[in-house]
Amino acid sequence: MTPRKLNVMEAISAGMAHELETDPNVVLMGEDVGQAGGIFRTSTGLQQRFGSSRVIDTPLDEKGIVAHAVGMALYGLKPIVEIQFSGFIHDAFEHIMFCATRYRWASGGQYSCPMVIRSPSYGGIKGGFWHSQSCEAFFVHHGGLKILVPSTPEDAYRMMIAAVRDPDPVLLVEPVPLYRAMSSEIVLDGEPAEIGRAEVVREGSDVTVLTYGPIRHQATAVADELAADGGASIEVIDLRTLIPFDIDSILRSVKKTGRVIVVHEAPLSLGFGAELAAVIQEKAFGYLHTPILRVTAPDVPYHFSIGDEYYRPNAHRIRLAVQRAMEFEF
Amino acid sequence: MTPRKLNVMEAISAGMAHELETDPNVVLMGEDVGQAGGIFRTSTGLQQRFGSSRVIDTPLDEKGIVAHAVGMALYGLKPIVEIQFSGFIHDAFEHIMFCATRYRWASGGQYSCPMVIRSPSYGGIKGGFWHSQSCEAFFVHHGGLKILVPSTPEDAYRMMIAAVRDPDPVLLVEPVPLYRAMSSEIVLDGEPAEIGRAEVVREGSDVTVLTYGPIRHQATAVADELAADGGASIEVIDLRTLIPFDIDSILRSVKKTGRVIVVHEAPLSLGFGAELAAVIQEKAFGYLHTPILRVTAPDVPYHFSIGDEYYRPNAHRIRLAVQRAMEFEF
Amino acid sequence: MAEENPLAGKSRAKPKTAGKGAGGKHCPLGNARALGIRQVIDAEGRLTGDLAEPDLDRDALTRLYEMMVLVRAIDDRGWILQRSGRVEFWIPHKGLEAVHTAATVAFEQKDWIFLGYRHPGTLLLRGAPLVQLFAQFFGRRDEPFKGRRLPTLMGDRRLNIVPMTTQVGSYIPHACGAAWAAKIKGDDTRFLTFFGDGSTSRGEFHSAMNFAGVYKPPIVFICENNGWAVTTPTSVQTASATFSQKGDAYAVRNMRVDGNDPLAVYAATKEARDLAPKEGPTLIEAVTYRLGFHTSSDNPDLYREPEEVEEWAQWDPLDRMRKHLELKGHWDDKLEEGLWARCKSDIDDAVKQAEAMPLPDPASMFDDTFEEMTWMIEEQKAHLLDDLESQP
Amino acid sequence: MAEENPLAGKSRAKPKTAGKGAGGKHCPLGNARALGIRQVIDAEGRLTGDLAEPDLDRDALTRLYEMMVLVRAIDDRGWILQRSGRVEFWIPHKGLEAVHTAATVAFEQKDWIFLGYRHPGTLLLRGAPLVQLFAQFFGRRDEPFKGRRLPTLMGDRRLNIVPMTTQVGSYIPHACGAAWAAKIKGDDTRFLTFFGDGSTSRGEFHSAMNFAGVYKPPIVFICENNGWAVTTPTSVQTASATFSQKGDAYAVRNMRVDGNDPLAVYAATKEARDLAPKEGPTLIEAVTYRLGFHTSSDNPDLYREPEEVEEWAQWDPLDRMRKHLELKGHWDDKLEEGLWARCKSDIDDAVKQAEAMPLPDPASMFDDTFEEMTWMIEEQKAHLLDDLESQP
Ligand SMILES: Cc1ncc(C[n+]2csc(CCOP(=O)(O)OP(=O)(O)O)c2C)c(N)n1
Ligand SMILES: Cc1ncc(C[n+]2csc(CCOP(=O)(O)OP(=O)(O)O)c2C)c(N)n1
Ligand SMILES: [Mg+2]
Ligand SMILES: [Mg+2]
Repeated sequence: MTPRKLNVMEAISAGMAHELETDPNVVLMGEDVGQAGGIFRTSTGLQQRFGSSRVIDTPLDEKGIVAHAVGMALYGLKPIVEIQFSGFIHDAFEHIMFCATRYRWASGGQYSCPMVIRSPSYGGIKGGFWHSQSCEAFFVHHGGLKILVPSTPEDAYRMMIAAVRDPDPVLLVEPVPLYRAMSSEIVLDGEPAEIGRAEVVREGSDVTVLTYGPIRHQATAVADELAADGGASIEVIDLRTLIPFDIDSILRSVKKTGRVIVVHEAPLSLGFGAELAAVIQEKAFGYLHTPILRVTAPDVPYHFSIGDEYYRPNAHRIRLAVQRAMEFEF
Repeated sequence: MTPRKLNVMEAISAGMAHELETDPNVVLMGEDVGQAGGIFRTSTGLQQRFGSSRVIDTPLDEKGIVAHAVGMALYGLKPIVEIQFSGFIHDAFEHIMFCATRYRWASGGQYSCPMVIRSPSYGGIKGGFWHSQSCEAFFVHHGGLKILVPSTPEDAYRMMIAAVRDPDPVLLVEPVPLYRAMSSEIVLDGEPAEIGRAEVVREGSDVTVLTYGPIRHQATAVADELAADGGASIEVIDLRTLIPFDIDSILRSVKKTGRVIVVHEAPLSLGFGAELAAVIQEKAFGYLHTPILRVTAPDVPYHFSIGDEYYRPNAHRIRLAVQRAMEFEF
Repeated sequence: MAEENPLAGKSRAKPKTAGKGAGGKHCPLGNARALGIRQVIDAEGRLTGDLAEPDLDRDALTRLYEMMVLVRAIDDRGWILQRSGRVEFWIPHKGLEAVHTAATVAFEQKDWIFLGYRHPGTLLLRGAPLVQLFAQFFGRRDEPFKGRRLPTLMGDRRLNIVPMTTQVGSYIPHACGAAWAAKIKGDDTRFLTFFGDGSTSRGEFHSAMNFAGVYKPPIVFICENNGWAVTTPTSVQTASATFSQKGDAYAVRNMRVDGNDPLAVYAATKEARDLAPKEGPTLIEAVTYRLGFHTSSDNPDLYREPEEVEEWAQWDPLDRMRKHLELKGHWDDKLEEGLWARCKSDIDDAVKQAEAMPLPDPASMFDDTFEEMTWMIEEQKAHLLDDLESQP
Repeated sequence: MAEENPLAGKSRAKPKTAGKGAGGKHCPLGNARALGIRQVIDAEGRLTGDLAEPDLDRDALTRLYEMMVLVRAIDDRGWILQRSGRVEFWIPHKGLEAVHTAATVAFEQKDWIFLGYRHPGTLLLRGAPLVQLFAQFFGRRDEPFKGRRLPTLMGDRRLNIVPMTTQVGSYIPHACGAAWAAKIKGDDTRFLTFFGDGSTSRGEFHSAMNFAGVYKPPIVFICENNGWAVTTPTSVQTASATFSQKGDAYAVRNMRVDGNDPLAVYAATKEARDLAPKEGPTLIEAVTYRLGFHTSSDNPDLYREPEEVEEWAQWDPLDRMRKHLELKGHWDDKLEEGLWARCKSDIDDAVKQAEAMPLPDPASMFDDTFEEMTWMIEEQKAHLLDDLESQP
C-alpha cells in the first residue's frame, strides 16, 4: 500500500470512511455532517458515498443527537456522533456520562453502547470561549468513558478506527487547530491505534513533559530547541489516551528524570494534570526531585481577541516551567 | 437569642426561611418544593408562609428549572433552586457551568447571576447510583462556581445564608445522610458562614486528613479513636468550601504533619482529591514525608444493594490509610 | 338490539352505579367522549365507548385480566415487604395495571420495550419468572442487574426489555434511537416505551418527538398520564389541555385513551403498532391514575384530597375488566377467588425463594464498567478488596 | 376607493411585478394567505395583506426604513472587513433586517431584549453609537464586553439588551425566566427574544415554552425562521408544518407572520406586547430568509440552490419597505441616495475610530469571573502575568 499525504481533517475523514466501508453498522450523525460534509468539511463526500441513512443530518439538538445515538448503539448500530464544537457538548453531558457509559453496568452487562463522540476542541483559531474549549477533563470523573486525543494525522486516522471498534463509548477529542495545519504520509491500511498507549515523542533525561493534544507540538519544539542549545534534556510524552492513561510509560520516564511538567490547554483546576500529579506523586514519591508543575490555561474563559496569544499555553510558558523545574531547590 | 436544636434538614430550612423573610427578592423553586415542602420536606411550610410565587413548584425539568432561574437572577431575583437529587443535576450542567457562571464575564461585568443550586448528595441511604451521587467535582474545572459543602447543622444554616447572599452562583452540596441523623443547637441569628474558610475539626501532629461532607464524621471518629488508643495524632480538616478552598489552613497543617490523606465519597479519578494532591505537592513539596493518599469511592457507580457497606468510604478505610501513611518508607 | 346485549350499554348513558365516576370533579373518565378520551368499555365493563371492541378471544381476555390481578397482588406484597423492612424501597403501581399489560399484549415478543418503573406485568407477560422480579426487588446477586439497582427498575435482554435509566424521561430518545436503528438496518422490529406525564417536561421528550417526526421510526410512545409527578399535578406540569396533542407540534400521530380501560389501550396500541412500519411513530396518552403512593418514601396526604382517590377508585381497571368478563360470561366469583389465591401463593413462593438468594459480592461492583476492565479499575478493585479483607 | 389608493392593491390579486415571488418554488411569501403567514404589505409594498396596517406615522416609518438600510450597510461592510482580514469573523444578517428592527420598535426602551447574533439594529435603535458596534466587531477593549466575544454577539445593559450565550437557543429560558421574575416582582417590564428555526430543536425551547404556558410571563418569543440552520433546512429540523403551531403544545398564543414585511412584524409584535401583562406569552414565527452566508466560514454553494436565493431576493424587505414608502409619498430616489451615502460615511467614521481603539490587556481576562476575585484566580493571574513579562 502506498502512503498518502493527509492532513488531520482528511485523516479523520479517511478513518470514518474506512469504518463506514467495512462495517455496515457504522453510521455518522450530527449537525450539518451530511450533505455539506460538516462545518469543518471532515465528512465531505461521505453522505454522497454511503447514503443519507448512514451519514445523517440531524436537528440542532446536541442532547437529542447523543441520546438517539445511545439508543442506536443499544440496538446494534455503531454511531459516530459529531458535536460541532466541544463547547456545545455539555448539553449531552448526562447522556454521555450517565447513559452511554452506564447501560452496561446498570443492565448487569446485558446491554452496551459502543459509540464514538467526536468533540472538536482547542484554541488558536480565534474562536472565543465556546469554539476553543478543552472539554476532556469533564469526562473523567466517575469513570466509564474512554478518552482519546490524537495530535497527528496518523493518530487521527488510527484512533478513529480504534474508537469505532471499541466495545464501549469513546470520546474522541479532535485537534481543530491541526485540522489543516499538519499533514503527513499515512498508509491507509485500517490498522487501529492501541488504546491506552502513550507515545514517547522525544527522549530525554532531565525533565518529563506529559502532554496531549495540539500543544504537544509546542512541547516538542521546546525539547528540540533546548537540545540544540545544550539546555535541559526533555522527554516529551504524548499521552494520546487519557482514560485509561499509560501509567507504565509515565512512571518509567518519571523514575528516570525525577522532574515532571504537565502541559495541557484546558484550565488548571481539576484539569487532567491534577489526576496525573496526584497519581505520580503517590506512585513515584521517592523519585521526584521537584514538585510536579502544571502549565495550563487559567480558570477563566477563553478570550476572543487576545486568547490565542495570552490565554492558550505556549512554548514560552513551557520553557519557563522547565527552567523552574531545573532550578527548584527545597 | 436562645439556641434551637435543629437537624441538618431543619437548619437548611431555617436558613432558607431567614433569607426569604429578610430579602423579598429571594425565591425558592424546584420539583415538589412548594405545596408538599420537597421530597425530603426541607421546605415544609415555606410556600404556605411566603406564597406560591416565592416558593414555586415547577415542571419536572432540571435544565428548565436552572435555566429559568438564570433568567430570574439576571433580572434581579435571587433564586434558590432545589435539584431533587444530585444524580439529576447533570441535565442542567451547561446552564450551571456555562451560563450562570458566565454571564458576568461574557457581558463584560454588566450582568450577573447570583443564585444557589441545592444539590442533595451522598450515600448511606440505600439509594443506588442516582440517589447517592457525589457530584461536586464535576463543577470545579473551568472555574466560575463557588462550591460549599456543609456537614453540620450549623454549617448548613449559615452556608445557606452565605450562599444566598453571595453575588455569584453557588453550588450548595447538601449532605442527605445527615438530614435527620445529626442535630445540634443553633442560634438562628442570620449570620452567614465565611466562604472559603475550612474548619480544623481535630488538631493533630502526625497526619492531616482533608475531607468534606458527611464522611468528615467518620474521619473525626478515627481521629478520636486513635487518640484514645494512643495511636497516630490526626488533624482533621473539613474543607467546607471547595471553590475557593482554604489553602492557608491546608498548608499550615501539611507543613506541620508532613502527611496528608484526602477523604471524599466521590470516585477517585479527578475527584477533588486530585486537585488537592496536585496543589499540595507543588506548594509544600519539601514538607511531605509521604505521598498524599486518597480514600475515595472507586470509579464505578454506587451499588444499590451493597454500596453503603462496600462502596462508600468508611472509618475502616481511613484507618488503613493512616496506617499506610505512618508506615511509609521510601 | 343493543339493549339486549348486556355488553353494549347505552352510549353516553350515565352508568347506573358508577357514582362520582360518571363525570366527577376529579376523574374525567365519566366524561371521556367530550374530552377526547377514547374508550371501549365504561365503568361497568359495557361496550359503550367510541373505540371498536378489539379482536381478543376469551383466552386472551382472561389472560390479560389474570395478569392485571397478579400485578396488583405484587404491589400489595411489595408494599408490605417494604413497610416491614425486608425490601428497601417500593414504587407502587396500583391502579396502573391496565396500560402496561394491555400495551405489552398488543406488541410481539420480538419487539423492543423501553420500560418505566411501574411495569412488572411487561416482564411477566414476556415470560420472566416471578422469582426473578422479587430477586430484583431484594437486590440479589442473581437477578439480571446483579443487585445493582433500585427495586422495580426492571428489564431483561432475553425478553427484549430495556431497563430504564432512572432519570425519568431520559430514555425516551434512547427508545426512539433504537427504533430508528432498526429502521436503518431494515429489521421489522417495532418499539414501545412508557413514560409519565411528568416526563414530558424534560427536553428528552422534545428531542424524541422531534426526531420521531423527522425520521419516522417504528415506535409507539405511551404517556401514562396518572395525574401526578410525585406531588406535582399535571396543571403545574404543563398548560396544554392534553398530553397527546403535544404530538401535533412534531407532526407525530397521536391519540388519547382511557388508561383504565385495557381494551382501549390494547386497541390504540395495536393500531399504532400496525401502522408503525409505514406511518412511523404514534404518541398515545393513556389517562389513568396512581391510586397508591408515589414511592414508599411518599406521603400523598400532603398534596392530594382523599376524594380524588375515591373517585378514581370507582374506575379501577381491575373492576372494569372483571365486570366486562362477567358480562361476557367468562368470569365468576369462584374464578376470581381462585385467581387471587393462586397469585398469593405464587408470590409467597417467589418471595421465599428470592429472599434466600445471596447478595452480590463486593468484587462484582467492578464488573461491566467496560467490556474489558481498564488497569485503573483493576487497581482500584484490588485496593478496595484488600481494604475490605480486614473490614469487620 | 381601494383601487385609487396605490397602497391598497387587490387583496389576493397576483402582484404584477412580483415575478417568482408571487408563489414560487422556494419562497412561500407569494402564497402567504394560504399558508397562514400574516402580511400587511405585498412584494410591491401595497397594503394587500390580511393584517391591518399598523398605526405608524411618516416619521416612524421612515426611521424604521432608514435603520433597515443602515443595518444592511453594516453587513456589507462587515463582510468586506472580514474578507480583508481586519475583522476575524462575520455573521451576516442580509435579508433579515425587518424582523429585529420592527420588533424592537414595537417594544419600549425599558423593556428587556434577549438578542441573537444577527440583530445590530436593536442596539442602534436603542441608542448605541455605531462605533460601539464596530468596537465589538474588532474585539476592542472599550466595547461593552471588553473584547471577549465573537463579533456580532452584542448586548448592553444600559440599553436593557442582554447578550446571547453563544449556544443557540440556550437563552430562550433565560429570557422567559427574566420575564417571570418581572412578573413576580410586580414590575411592568416586558420581554422580547429572538431565536432561529434551528434553535427550536433544543430542549431549551421546549423548557421555555412549557414554563411560559404554566407561569404566563410577559414575553414575546420571535422565532426567526430563515429557512436554514447553517446547512440544515427546516425540513430536517422538524416535521411540523409551521414553527408557530408549536406554541399550541404548551397553550402559548402564537402567530405566523411575513418576516420580510416590517409592518406585519411590527403589528404582530405590538399586539403581543400589549397582551403580555394580561395574557402572557406569545410565540411569533417570522418567515424570512438569510440571503447571505451563515457566517464568514460558510459556503452556501454546498447546500442550497442559487434559484432559492434569487426567488427570496424578490421579497427583499428593504425593497418592499422602500416601495411602500414611495407609494405613500414618503420617499424618493434622492432620499434613498442620501441615506446610503450617509450610512456609508457614518460607517467609515465608526470603522476608523473603532479600529484605532486598543486591544484588551491580558490582565483583564481575569476580571469579572466573580464579583470578587478568589485567591485561586488571583494566583493564576499573577503567575500568568509573570510568565508573559518575558514572552516575546
Ligand atoms: C430527571 C429526574 N428528575 C427527578 C427524578 C425524581 N423522580 C422520580 S419519579 C418522579 C416523578 C415522575 O413523574 P411521572 O413522569 O409523571 O411518572 P409517575 O411517577 O407519575 O409514574 C420524579 C420527579 C428522577 N427520577 N429523574
Ligand atoms: C448549542 C449550539 N450548537 C451548535 C452551534 C453552532 N451553530 C451556530 S449558529 C447555528 C445554526 C443556528 O440556526 P438557527 O437557530 O436557525 O439560526 P440562524 O443561524 O439561521 O439565524 C449553529 C448550529 C451553537 N452555536 N450552539
Ligand atoms: Mg405521573
Ligand atoms: Mg435559521
